Amino acid sequence: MSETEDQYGGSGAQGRPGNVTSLPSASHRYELRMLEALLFASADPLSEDEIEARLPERVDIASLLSELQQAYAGRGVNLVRVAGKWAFRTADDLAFLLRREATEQKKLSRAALETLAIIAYHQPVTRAEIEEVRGVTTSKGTLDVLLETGWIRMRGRRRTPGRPVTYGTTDAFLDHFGLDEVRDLPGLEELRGAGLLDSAVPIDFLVPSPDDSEDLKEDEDPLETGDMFAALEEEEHAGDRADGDDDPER
Amino acid sequence: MSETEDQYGGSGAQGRPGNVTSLPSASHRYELRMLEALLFASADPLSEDEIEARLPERVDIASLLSELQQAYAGRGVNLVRVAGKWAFRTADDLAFLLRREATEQKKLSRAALETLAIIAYHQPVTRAEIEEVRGVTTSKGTLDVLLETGWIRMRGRRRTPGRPVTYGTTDAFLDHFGLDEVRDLPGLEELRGAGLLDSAVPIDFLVPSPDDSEDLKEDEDPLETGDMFAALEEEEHAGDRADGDDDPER
Amino acid sequence: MADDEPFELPLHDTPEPQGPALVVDVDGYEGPLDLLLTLARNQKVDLTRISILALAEQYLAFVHEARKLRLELAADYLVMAAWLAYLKSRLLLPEQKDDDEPTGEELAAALAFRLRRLEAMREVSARLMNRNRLGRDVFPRGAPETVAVVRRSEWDATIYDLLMAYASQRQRNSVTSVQVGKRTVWSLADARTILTRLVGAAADWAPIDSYLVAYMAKPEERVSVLASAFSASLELVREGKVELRQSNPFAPLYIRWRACVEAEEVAEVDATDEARPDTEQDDE
Repeated sequence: MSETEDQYGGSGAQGRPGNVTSLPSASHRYELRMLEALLFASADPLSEDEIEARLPERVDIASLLSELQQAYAGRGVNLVRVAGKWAFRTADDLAFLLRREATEQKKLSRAALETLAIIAYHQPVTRAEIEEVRGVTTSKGTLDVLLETGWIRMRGRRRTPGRPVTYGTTDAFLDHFGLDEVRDLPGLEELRGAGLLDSAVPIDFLVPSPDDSEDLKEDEDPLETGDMFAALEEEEHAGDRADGDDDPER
Repeated sequence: MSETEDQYGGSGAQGRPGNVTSLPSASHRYELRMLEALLFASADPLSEDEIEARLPERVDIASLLSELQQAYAGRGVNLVRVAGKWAFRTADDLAFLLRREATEQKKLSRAALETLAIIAYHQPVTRAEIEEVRGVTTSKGTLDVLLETGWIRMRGRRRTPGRPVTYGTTDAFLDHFGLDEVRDLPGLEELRGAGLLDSAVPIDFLVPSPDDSEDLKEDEDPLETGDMFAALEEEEHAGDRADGDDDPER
Repeated sequence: MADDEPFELPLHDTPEPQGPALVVDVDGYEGPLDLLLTLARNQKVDLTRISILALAEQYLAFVHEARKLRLELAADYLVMAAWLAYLKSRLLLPEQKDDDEPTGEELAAALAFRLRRLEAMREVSARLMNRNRLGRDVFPRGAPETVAVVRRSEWDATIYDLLMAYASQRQRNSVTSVQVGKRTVWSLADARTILTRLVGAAADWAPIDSYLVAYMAKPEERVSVLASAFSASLELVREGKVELRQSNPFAPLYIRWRACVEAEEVAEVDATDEARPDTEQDDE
């Protein structure tokens, strides 16, 4: 007898002689079937009391349950106890069958793209500095989205009054945009050459040479515990105050 | 070995020697477990295509299904084929036990029951043809109620003057009544033999059989946009107009 | 038709109704065919061997009874009664082979078929309903484990988008203020007023430019002044107030006032002499 057929009670079983030492009556088999059907059809896990109320009297629920649990032990579906009640559940190792990945293509807003670009070129950069370059306030949502992309990260805190958080790009950023290093971002001349910048830019127009090195700059302090959660909130409040005269999405 | 333990793959099995002639590999067992988990998890029947899409490649779905069906044959839960798809369902004979799970079902009127049977056995069928069989006009409510159950659907339009809508049954109908296909409708063969599925008075023609296939017949046109909403109304009016001078025995 | 009393037929060969007496309750029937089927069942014979003649008579008796009780019968029932009366007469009279109408036997067979078919549909509908039905007798998994769809957002942005965004915003903010210049535009009305006044004052041919020099001091106004003056002069020519002359293409354009209209036109223009060129803000 193969293991599979044991587990699944294959048809080969008919021919074998009955085991006299534990001859289960037809009624025992019937009870097992009832229990199985009850548990299968129930929308919620069933307690032993609930099962007892619905099966014929004088049925040994506990032993039936353990028998059924054993029968399903190595199978694709197991009989499990959750919060003291019983239910069938997909075997843990097969959980992947019940998951399907769906990727959604999302486009970054212009505000997010601009903010990302500034962070890339000017890093480490604070929110106030981003706003200075963009000329508009940056909404919390924009930075949230960028943090969600995994392309930017909080680096540390600038050693200036208010100790604002500094932002920089990540390796995932380089990965996504096919850059070997952040210095590969085109400079002023290349931008102009590509026609992205007007040749008529002012004389004092500078495109910084970006640097995403892990090391903090002299004027950066490391982030403290809790910063990851607190920083944005805090900055948001600062931003709110400044909002009055600025259109956030201009 | 007892019968129960065979069916439920009891613990007594461990001691038995392996059956060399059909030694199932661990991977076969794994495939069976995956199939079981997939079918068990879903309340709706799964087609072999759907199963195939979610199991590893090169798995013999058909033979796995029949193996699993056999394993569950005498159990409280059975693997059944409905509407050409596969689903686990509680065993027929345990209905009494599970009545409590039964959701309140709207009772169909006699007219609706008759109309449903006529649609099932005569499909594709027009409203006029239904009325011809029943000898009375069909109230709008009757078809509405049946459409609401999800058991019938508008299939298309008959290519005859007035282009009446044709009705047929759905997969939900087959699922609800535990039918694999419309050919399994009870008594279908006898009815056909007696010439009772013919829409005309019997003079030894070819006897049509019901057909719920998605494909439209030669004399059916597809529904147009908006038909779903307009058809009943329109037919209703047609019915009203026909009422006055309609000789029921024409 | 209801007034003819076509149902007053002798009921001599009506078999004694078997079982309970027929209760006249039309509401209980799903139409005349259903009533006929119920009556047929009372014959307690196989529908294939039913006596259509007897059935027709029972139906007519039923309708007769209903009418005696002054019950409202739906038109369907009366139509069926008329048809059955006709059928009965066809069945009782010897067959006439003179027309292509169906014989009484054929009509009876057709009715029997319809009754059998309706009964068959009733039967299978009952069989269908008595099947083990999902949600009543058999059940699906009560707590289905649905396939969880794990949504992952994939952000779509190219290096080009990024550079565009950077360059354009830097550029935008590097030019701190852009002044939108105002341009003086000569309207057609201005040109007409001025031409009328100046040309009207002179009597002889003169190059049109000579009248306009004073208005073309600013180079940016030159084009507008010339264009409007030319259009206005053409308009005046069409009205017969001035004459234009040009010796060859691109040669100076000469203009002079036509004497006949001179006097009144000048007087009129004097009254509206205050017209000034409009300034319009350019869209750009």
